Order: sequence, then C-alpha cells, then structure tokens
Amino acid sequence: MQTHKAKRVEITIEKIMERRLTEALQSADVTGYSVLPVRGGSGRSGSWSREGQISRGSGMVQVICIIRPDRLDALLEAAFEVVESHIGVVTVTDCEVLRAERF
Amino acid sequence: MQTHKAKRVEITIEKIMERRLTEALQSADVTGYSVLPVRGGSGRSGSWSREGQISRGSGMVQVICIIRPDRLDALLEAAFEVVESHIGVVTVTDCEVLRAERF
Amino acid sequence: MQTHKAKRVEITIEKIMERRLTEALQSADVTGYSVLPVRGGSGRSGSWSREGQISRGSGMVQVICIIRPDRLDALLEAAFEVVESHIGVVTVTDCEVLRAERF
Amino acid sequence: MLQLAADNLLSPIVLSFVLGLFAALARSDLSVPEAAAKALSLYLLFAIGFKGGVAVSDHGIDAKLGAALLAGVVLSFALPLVAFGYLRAISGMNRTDAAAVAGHYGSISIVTFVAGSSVLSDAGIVAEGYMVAVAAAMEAPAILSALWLVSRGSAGGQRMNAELWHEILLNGSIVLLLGSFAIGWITGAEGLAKIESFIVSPFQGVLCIFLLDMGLIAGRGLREGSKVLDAGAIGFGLTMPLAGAAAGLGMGLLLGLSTGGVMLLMVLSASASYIAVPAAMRVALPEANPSIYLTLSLAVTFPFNLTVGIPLYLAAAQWATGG
Amino acid sequence: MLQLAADNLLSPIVLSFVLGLFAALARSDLSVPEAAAKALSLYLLFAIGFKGGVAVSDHGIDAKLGAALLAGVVLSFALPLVAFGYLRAISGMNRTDAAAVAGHYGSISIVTFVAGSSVLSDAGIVAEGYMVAVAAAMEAPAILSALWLVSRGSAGGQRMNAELWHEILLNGSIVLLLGSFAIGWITGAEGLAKIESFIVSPFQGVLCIFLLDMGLIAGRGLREGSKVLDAGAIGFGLTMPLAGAAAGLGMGLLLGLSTGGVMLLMVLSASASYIAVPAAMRVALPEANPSIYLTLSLAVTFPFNLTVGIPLYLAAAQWATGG
Amino acid sequence: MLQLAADNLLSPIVLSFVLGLFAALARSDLSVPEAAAKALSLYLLFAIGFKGGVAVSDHGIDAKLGAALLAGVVLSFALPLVAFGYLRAISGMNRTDAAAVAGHYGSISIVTFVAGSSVLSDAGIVAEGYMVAVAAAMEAPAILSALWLVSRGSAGGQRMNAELWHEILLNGSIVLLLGSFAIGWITGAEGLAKIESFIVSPFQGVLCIFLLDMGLIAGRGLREGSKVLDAGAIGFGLTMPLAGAAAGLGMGLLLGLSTGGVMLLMVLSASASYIAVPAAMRVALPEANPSIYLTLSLAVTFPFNLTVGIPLYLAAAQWATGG
Ligand SMILES: Nc1ncnc2c1ncn2[C@@H]1O[C@H](COP(=O)(O)O)[C@@H](O)[C@H]1O
Ligand SMILES: Nc1ncnc2c1ncn2[C@@H]1O[C@H](COP(=O)(O)O)[C@@H](O)[C@H]1O
Ligand SMILES: Nc1ncnc2c1ncn2[C@@H]1O[C@H](COP(=O)(O)O)[C@@H](O)[C@H]1O
Ligand code: NA
Ligand code: NA
Ligand code: NA
Repeated sequence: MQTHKAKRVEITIEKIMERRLTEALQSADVTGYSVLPVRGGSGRSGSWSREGQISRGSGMVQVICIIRPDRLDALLEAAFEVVESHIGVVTVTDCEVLRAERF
Repeated sequence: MQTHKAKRVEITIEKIMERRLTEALQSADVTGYSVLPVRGGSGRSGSWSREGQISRGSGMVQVICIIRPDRLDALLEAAFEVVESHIGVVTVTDCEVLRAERF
Repeated sequence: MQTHKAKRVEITIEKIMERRLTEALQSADVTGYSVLPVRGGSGRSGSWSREGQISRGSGMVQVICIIRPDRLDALLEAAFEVVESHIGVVTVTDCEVLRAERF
Repeated sequence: MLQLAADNLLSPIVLSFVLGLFAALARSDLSVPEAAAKALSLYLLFAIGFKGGVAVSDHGIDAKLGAALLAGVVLSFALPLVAFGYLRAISGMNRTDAAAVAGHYGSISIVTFVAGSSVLSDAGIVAEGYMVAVAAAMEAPAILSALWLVSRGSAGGQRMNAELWHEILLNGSIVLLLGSFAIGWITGAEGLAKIESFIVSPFQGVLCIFLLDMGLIAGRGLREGSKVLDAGAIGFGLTMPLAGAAAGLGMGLLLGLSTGGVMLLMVLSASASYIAVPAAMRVALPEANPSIYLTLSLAVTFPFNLTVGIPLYLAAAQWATGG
Repeated sequence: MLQLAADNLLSPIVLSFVLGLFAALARSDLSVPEAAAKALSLYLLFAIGFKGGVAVSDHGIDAKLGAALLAGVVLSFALPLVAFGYLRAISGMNRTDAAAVAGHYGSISIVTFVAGSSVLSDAGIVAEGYMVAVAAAMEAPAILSALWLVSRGSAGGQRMNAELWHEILLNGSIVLLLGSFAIGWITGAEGLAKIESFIVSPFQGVLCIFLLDMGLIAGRGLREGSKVLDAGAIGFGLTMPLAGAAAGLGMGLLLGLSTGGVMLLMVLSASASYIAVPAAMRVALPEANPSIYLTLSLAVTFPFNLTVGIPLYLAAAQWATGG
Repeated sequence: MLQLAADNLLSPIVLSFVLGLFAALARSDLSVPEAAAKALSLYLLFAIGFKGGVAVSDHGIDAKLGAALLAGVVLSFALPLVAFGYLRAISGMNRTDAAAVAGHYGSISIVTFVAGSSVLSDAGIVAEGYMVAVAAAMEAPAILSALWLVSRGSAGGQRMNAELWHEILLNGSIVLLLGSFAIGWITGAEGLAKIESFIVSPFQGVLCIFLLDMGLIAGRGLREGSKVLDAGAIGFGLTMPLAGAAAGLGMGLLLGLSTGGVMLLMVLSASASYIAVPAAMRVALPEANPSIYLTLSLAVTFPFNLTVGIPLYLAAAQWATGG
C-alpha cells in the first residue's frame, strides 16, 4: 500500500507536566498526539511504580506524536522547553504512515 | 546477538473498532499482536481523555503487530479496510527482532 | 535540534517475569527503562485480555529501554536469558534522542 | 411543586453533580479513575435491575407488562423522527449529525432513570418494577430510526450488519440490567434480604459519587463541545426532553400505569442516551460528529432533566393521574 | 438435600455467576475493569481473614489448630499425586500439562472457600475460625508436588529457586489473608464492631459482583480453552473435586472438626487454585499450556463446586458428623 | 494515656497500616490498584468533607471560623520557616531539598486528619465541623514559604506562575473536600440521613483498606528512599511533628477551640503533605530530590503520627483544655 515518510516522536515525561507539554505542542501547531499510560520505570532518580499511588506528583506518561518530517524541528523545540528542567526522555524514529493527508 | 529484520506496525484506533480490527488481522493471517491502552489524545476531531468515562463509544487503543517484512502488505490492506472510514493512525517502522522463527 | 543516535528496545513479556527482567537489565548496567501496561493480545498461545482478571499469572507488560548503540548487545543478552524459555517479543529500533548525556 | 423543585435542587445527588460540573469548568484536576467510574455504573445497573426484579416478584406480574414494553419500543422508534424534524427546523445542523442526535433522544439514559427512581422513593411513591425492563427495551430501536433517517432512499440498510445488531442487543449495560432484573425476580424478597445492605442502603451515596463524575464529564464536554453547538441546538437540548416527556405521559396514561410508572416513562422518554447510542453511531455513522451528540446529551439534556425535568415530570404525573 | 441444592442454585450469588457466564458465552461486551476486580478480591480476602481471626479470638484457640494446619499441608502435598495418576489414566494429557493441572487441584481456590462459608452462615452453621489459616497453608505445598512430578529422576529441583519460594510464600493473597486474620484475632469483637458495616453487612452483595466477574472470565475461558480439553480432561475436572472432597471429609472426621469445619475442609480439598498456582507454573513450568489448567480450574471445576459441589459437601458433612 | 496509646496501636486501622508496611518490606507482591486507591481517597475526602459540613449546619456557624481559618494559614506559612532552620541545623541536607521538605511540613496530610477524627469519634469527642475547612486552608500557603526559602534574594518569584497557582488552589483534593463540605452544610442532617449508610457506617472499614495501601507505599518508599536519608533527617521526621503539634496546641488554645478542635489543629500542624506539595514541588522545584521529601513525609512522619502522635496529641489537648 502507498505509505509516506513521517517521524514518530515519543516523549516520556512526568504526568504532572503532561498538560504543559500538550499545550506547548499545540502552540507549535502540532495537531495530533496520543497519551499512553506508563506503569513504572527506573532511571537515575530511582525506580517507581504507579501501584496504589494517590499522589499527583509521581508517575509518567508517554506522549506520541506522528508528524511530517519538516515539522519535526518545531515540535522538538517546543517539547524541549518543557522537558528541559525536568526528567524525561525524547526519542524520534523514522516511520511510514498511511493516509499522510491527515498529518 | 543475532537479530532479524521485521516491521513494527502500530495502529491507533477507536476502542469500539478494536475487535473488528483484530478479526481483520486474523483473517489476514496476522497471528500475533498486542493491545496497549491509550489514556487520551488530540486530533482533528478534538481532544479526549478516558478519565471518568463510562461510555463505550469514546477512547482509543493502540494495536502493535510485529511481522515479517513480506507480510506487511497483507496486514496493511486488512487494517486499512477497517480504519478507512474511521479516525485512526497507522505507522510502520523498521525494526530488528530476536527469535525470528516466532513471526 | 541536536539529536544523537540511540537504540529503542521494546520487550513484551509476561507480567510475572517483569521483575526478573528488570533485575537482569540492572545487572547488565541498563540504568533506565519504562514499563507500559498491555491490555490484551494474541499469539501462538491464544488470545488474552486483562479485563476482570485477578490472576497474577496472566497478562503482559512492555518494557522500553532507550540505550546507546554500543550498549545494545549487553542488554539483549541479559534480556534473552530471561525471555528465552518464556513467551515474549523483543524488538530493536534505531532512533534519535535529545539529551544524549542521559543515556 | 416549587418545594419539590427546591428539594431536588438541594439534594446531595444534584449538588454532587453541580460540584463536578464546577470543578471541570474551573479546570480543576479532580477526576474519577475510569475503572472506578465503570465499577460504579456496574453497581448502579445491578442494583436498579435487581430491585426492579424483586418488585415484580413481590407484586406479581402485571398484565400491562407486555403493553408497557411495546409502548417503550414504539416511543423509542418514533421519538427520533420527531426529534429529527424539530432539530432540522430549529438549528442549522446537517442531516447526518441531526439523525445521529435524534437517535440519542429516542433511546434512554439509565442514570436519569436511576435519579428519577431515587426521587420517587424519597417521595414514598412506588412504581411498577418492570419499568426497568421497559428502559432496556427502549435502548435500541432508536438506533434503527436514526440509521433509517440518514439513509432514506439510499442503500443505508447495510449500515446495520449482524455484528452491530449483536453488539447493540447484547451490550454490557442491557445484559447486566436485564440479568440482574431476572435474578431479583427469581430470588425475590429472600434474595433481597441477603444483599440489601449492599444494593439498597448505600445506593444514594454511591449515586452521589457517580453524579460527581457525570458532572466532571459534562463540564469537560461543555468546555470542548460548546463551540460545536449553535443556539438552536442548545434550545433543542432543553426543550426536546419536554416533548419526549409529553409523549411518555400520554403513553403512560393510555397504559393506565401508576403515578410512579407514568413518571418513569416520562423520564425515559425525556432522557437521551450517552452510552449505547454513541457507541453504535461511532460504528455505523462515523461521519457524524461525536462532539455534537455527546455534548447535547450529556452536557445539556442530562443536567436539564436532573435539575428541572425530574421534579416537573413527577408533578405532571401526579396531576395527570390524580396520584 | 435437594432443597439445599435448589436454594443454592437460586441464590443471588450463583445466579450472578451464571449471568456472567451467559454474558461471556453470548459474546456480550459486559466486563468488570481489572482494577475493580482486584479491589473486590482484596475486599473479600480482608473480610474473610478478619472474620476468621475474630472467630478465633471469640472461641479461643482450639487444640486442633496445629493438627488442622498439618492436615491441610498433607492434603495439599498428596492430592496432586492422586490427581496426576487419575488424569494420566483418564485423558491423553502429556506429563508436563498433567503435572501442572495436578498442582492446581492440590492447592485451593479462596472464592470457593468464601462461597462455601457464605452457604454455611446462611444455614446458621458455625465453623472453626482458623479454617482461614488452613486455607492459606494449603496454597503452596501442591506446587512442590507438581514440580516434583514433572522432574522425577531428572534435575528438576532447580525449577524451585529462592526467588520463587519467596514469591509463593509471600504472594499478596496469602499475606492479606493471614494478615487480616491476625488483625481480626488481635482486635477481636471490639475491632469487628468498628468495621462490621464494611466487612459483614455488604459482604454477600460484593460477592455477587465478584462472581459475576468470575462468570465472565470462566465464560471467556470456555470459549478460548474448550478446544484444548478432551472429554477425559473435562471428566477429570468434574470428578476430581469429589475425590478431593472425600479426602477432606476423611481428614476432617479424623481431626474431629465441627460440621462446618469438615465441610470447609472438603471445599478446600475439592477446589482448584486459579491465582497462586498458575502464577507459579508460568515461572517454573513455562512449557505447560496455561489454557489447559486455567480452563479446567476456572471454567470446569469452579462452576461445578459452586453449583453442585458446595451443597453436596455440606450434606455429606452433616450426614457424617451427625450435625 | 498509655491505655489510649495501646488502644490506638491495636486498632484495625493502625494494624492495617502495619500489615501493608510489613508486606512491602517483605517484598510481597500485595498491591492495591492505582484506580482503587484513588477511588478510596475520593470516598474519604467526600465523606469527611460532607460530615464536617453537616456538623457546621447542625451547630450553627461559629464566630471562631474566620479566626481558625486565619490561624491555619498563619501556621502553614510559618511552620516551613521553623522546619527549614531545624532541618539545616540537624542534617546535612542542601538548601533546595531542605526548603522542599519544609514546605511539606507546613502543609497537611488529610489521611492523618481522617485518622485523628476517627480516634476522636471513637472517644466520643465532638470537634468543630469547620476544621475540615481549616485543613483545606492549610494546604497551599506552605508551598509559597518553601519557594521563598529557596529563592531568597534571587529571582525565584517566577517559580510561581498563574498556572501553578491555579493548579494548587484548585487541585482535586481541595475542590472535593470543600465542595462536599458545602454540600453537607447545605443539605444538613436531612442530606446526611440519605447517604449515612454510605459515608458513615462503612467509613472505618474503608479507612482500613486505605491505610493498608498507605502502608504498602510507605514500605516501598522506605526500601527505595532510606539510603537518601541521614540520621539527622530521620530525627527531623520524628520530632518536627512534635514542634508542629506544639504550635497547633498554642494556636488552638488561643482561639479557644474545643478539646477536639485543638487536637485536630495539632494533628494538622504535625502532619506533612504527600499529595499537594509533592506535585507542586515537581513543577516549581524539579531540582529537589523527590525521594527525600516523599520518604520523610510518607514513611517517617506519617507512621509516627498515626501510631504515637495522634494519641499523644489527644492526651495533650485534653490536658490543656481540661476536656
Ligand atoms: N533509558 C531510558 N529508557 C526508557 N525510559 C527511561 C530511560 N531513562 C529514564 N526513563 C524513564 O524516565 C524516568 C525518569 O528517569 P530519570 O530522570 O533518569 O530518573 C524513569 O523512571 C523511566 O520511567
Ligand atoms: N499525529 C498524531 N499522532 C499521534 N496520535 C494521533 C495523531 N493524530 C491523531 N492521533 C490520535 O487519534 C485520535 C483521533 O485523531 P483525529 O482523527 O485527528 O481526531 C486523536 O485523538 C489521537 O489520540
Ligand atoms: N507478532 C507479534 N506482535 C505483537 N505482539 C505479539 C506478537 N506475537 C506475540 N505477541 C504478544 O505476545 C503474547 C504471547 O505470544 P505467543 O507466545 O505467540 O502466544 C501475545 O498474546 C501478544 O500479546
Ligand atoms: Na428518550
Ligand atoms: Na484442592
Ligand atoms: Na503540617
């Protein structure tokens, strides 16, 4: 089938920063993203798990954006500003998409 | 370690269409997939979140299939038929797998 | 923005094996990973779903590690030892990361 | 009547809804986890179905049951036609969206039914236990009317296939509602005695938390969806319930239901679906805009019925039946 | 006896299970969220443990406690050997799968125990409070027997390592059951008074929802797993409980337990694990097919015990103890 | 006093916490699903707020309400300054971490408040219903003090922006607590009668499960976080509550609160936040180490207050007010 080149950006960020990130994405004209839950993890600041948590200050989510390659830099800059002083991981992968007119 | 080329297909689709998609995949002889929850997101049809929802008509899931490259087209065609008239995003990424005999 | 090459390893494994896997990763000096929930799926051993389950023996999770390319082999070997005799899928994707000093 | 309205407005149930609405509009991060919301709705369906079944087992099966079920089906088929014409006349909505919305108003909202029942029992009025079964019967027909409206003349029949039929008729809420109704009927007062302190005593409290969540969702819906609704659509959402209630009143009197039964049939006719129909529309009518029908049903009509409608319908039913 | 069976079959608890089973077999999308199901199981474990502890604190500690615990351990070790031989004789199952299944039948299902206790208390029969501790003691030994069966002669010992030991002995259900048992014992009637309206009054109602979920899972299991079971295996799932119950009966009489105690020991022996043992098998015996043991335990033996077994065991215990 | 302490230590509530702590330290896999834990906390907030509101509606509004709110705000602002100085003197913690920790101790823990209220009502002592509102008022000011401490002289003001203000003042717990307080106040005894068997009878039992979960989290925190705390920090976590309680005692006497009111103000002052403040710190002070403040608050101070603190504060309040 006909596919088109795109970039898949996955940003793992603290839940408490989620809204700030998605608002920054929207300001950078990123119109589509999905948010996946993360159950736990480990990093330089120790390991964590969401089980039994009621705290709003812990835990992370993964925000996924599929975008046209030429829009990547604007997205990364917007994301970086939010992620900069916080913990979090940003990865970019090459991918192909169906229905490119959507992006 | 010995790895083998494969394709990673990630289909974000409405929860209500999940069963139709997985049945289409099975008809196309895709034998393995995993389904990840999606907590929320945003797109051309507005933004949404699963929090507090009891509705069965809203929300999306992400279906992930790892397949042999030569099986990609059959999969995409099967998926496209379900996704076509619905909202949803399909991406394909090149990857390497361990234990290729499983796919 | 400045990005750096890295590998994205995604391991889908039975929940009951999660701790064994993450401990193996830690022994192999993999310092960061995130764990995503998986809601259901299908494979050679049939299909499953987490809905309504109280059993600890069923269900899978997806462990994601972003690592420097030169650390990939150590990671795969550690993971393979745990996954070997169990069901599970391991994929490796090339990606770019921001803030490479973190990995 | 005014007293009734004030009592209703100041009940913990309605105030909990208002709290949720306020929190969402004020962009508080208050939220009920999805799993908890679903568990609450399972509880409410189980309890309301079971109690309906026990009532039937207590008072014996009424000759009117069959007629009431039929009346429900007729209302569910017919109301979308009224709603569609009204909506097209009053607002600028396109055919597809209008048909989708119309389908919601023929079907029913079980929480509105629960809230109505709860006001009834506070007022010490007993209704026919089988109204629960009437509620279940009214869920699906409206979906057919909506699809028919959209495809009149064209080959729209294929929008309904066996799979969708199956999903609609065996959707979780219907199965649980009718199933627990059957269990209540079979086990009767003895069964109720065993689980009374689970499904009766804490019921109103659980309903408060559930309505808090409904308020949160309605408020989020308003924030997201208010831009898609014109004044005509909002007017529709506030007046269509009255038309539905009037139809329910007529039908209830025709059937000779009790005051409580008439009132519940009014509530069912006045309410708009937000579980079964939206799901069916996403499958069969994906080109209709979900923001429109969800916002109208959840954020306009539901609050209207909860606050103003229910006491009004009760007063009307009492007046009309002399009860 | 027939009356007892009919009463049991028509109790809200059993009918809720049947409703879940029906919904799953009819492919309804009715489902209980995973988090809610887990919360319900925490509640049941906490309540049953606590009440057991309070009973012990009320009636004093019985000289038979030690003996009963030992008897439980012996049953749990021994029953898998019987089950294995029986299964290999009656069905075409391979050694590994048969050993895994056998392990499940030596261990216990706590919901079956809860359902049994609930029938007992409906019948006004009091049992030894420490039977809860016996239930906990019977969870793990069967796992060792299963692993021994699989590796007789070969170097299978390494399947059990310290980590797995730790997981089995400190799995969440055991810790919660024994922990709440201890809390009930320590705080006694005074503690119970404080939380009675949480753990006693709504108990049967919560159990209904839990069994609805068990029905859903059993039904899904049947749909998925029925192809992996031959007639012999199904026959095993329906008759092995009787063998287990007989062993429990003998042991209970030997110990001189009360009627209720004998009945609960029968229930424990007749029931098959679906939480602790499947988890252990996935770790230590990944080559065994989980569809086989989960389907047998959850979709064959559990419904059998719930519907037919429990009243039968009660009748047998009453007959044998003259109680 | 000793009796009181022993009673408290052997209550189902405290023992449930100990069970959770034990399970986590023993690395059991016992866990409460996140959605269930959140649902429990919604329940507790709703119930405690509602009951506070009903109490105010019963006894009329007290002239001291305004003064008590003000006192709470003052305590919340001032305690972090004391805590900061004390912590820097007693431990080797850096300025940023010490300021973050200090903020937690000025703010409050609502579960500690709930546990305190529950001990009070067990003892048959009535407190001012509006203490719930005082609790809400004490949540936020401490955050400002913490941020001021960190940025004295420097341009730290920008750490607080409008968005963060909004998040803190309208965080879900505050909105639910104050909202249900208002609902209780409006609907009064009549409203309470409707939902009593939901928010009153099962309350202590629900609290047990919640504290089980708190024990699990505290235990996990101890395992993860104990390495980041030096002896000075632990000493701080065990003695700062006493300083806070003393301040609360003085303030309570000054205001002329009832015995129960004084005790609750002590509890609030002695407790350390683990919901609102950690979230604010992650946003405004991401460079502070969350392991430090979460471990101190949840795994050192909370258990201290729950086991030793609460009975101590009650005894002190009784002694000081002669009540
Ligand atoms: N290399 C990595 N791969 C995947 N997730 C990571 C990685 N590093 C950090 N994370 C996630 O980000 C969180 C915070 O990381 P850190 O800032 O290193 O403590 C961790 O708990 C993980 O959930
Ligand atoms: N570019 C994108 N990247 C990731 N997810 C997307 C993207 N576009 C849409 N989605 C997801 O698909 C849903 C529907 O998209 P849409 O059809 O554009 O409204 C959104 O709410 C997102 O969850
Ligand atoms: N090709 C695949 N792509 C994605 N997930 C898979 C794939 N194969 C297996 N899985 C996941 O791994 C589980 C076990 O697979 P299997 O060992 O084939 O039964 C499945 O239920 C899926 O959740
Ligand atoms: Na209607
Ligand atoms: Na057994
Ligand atoms: Na404090």
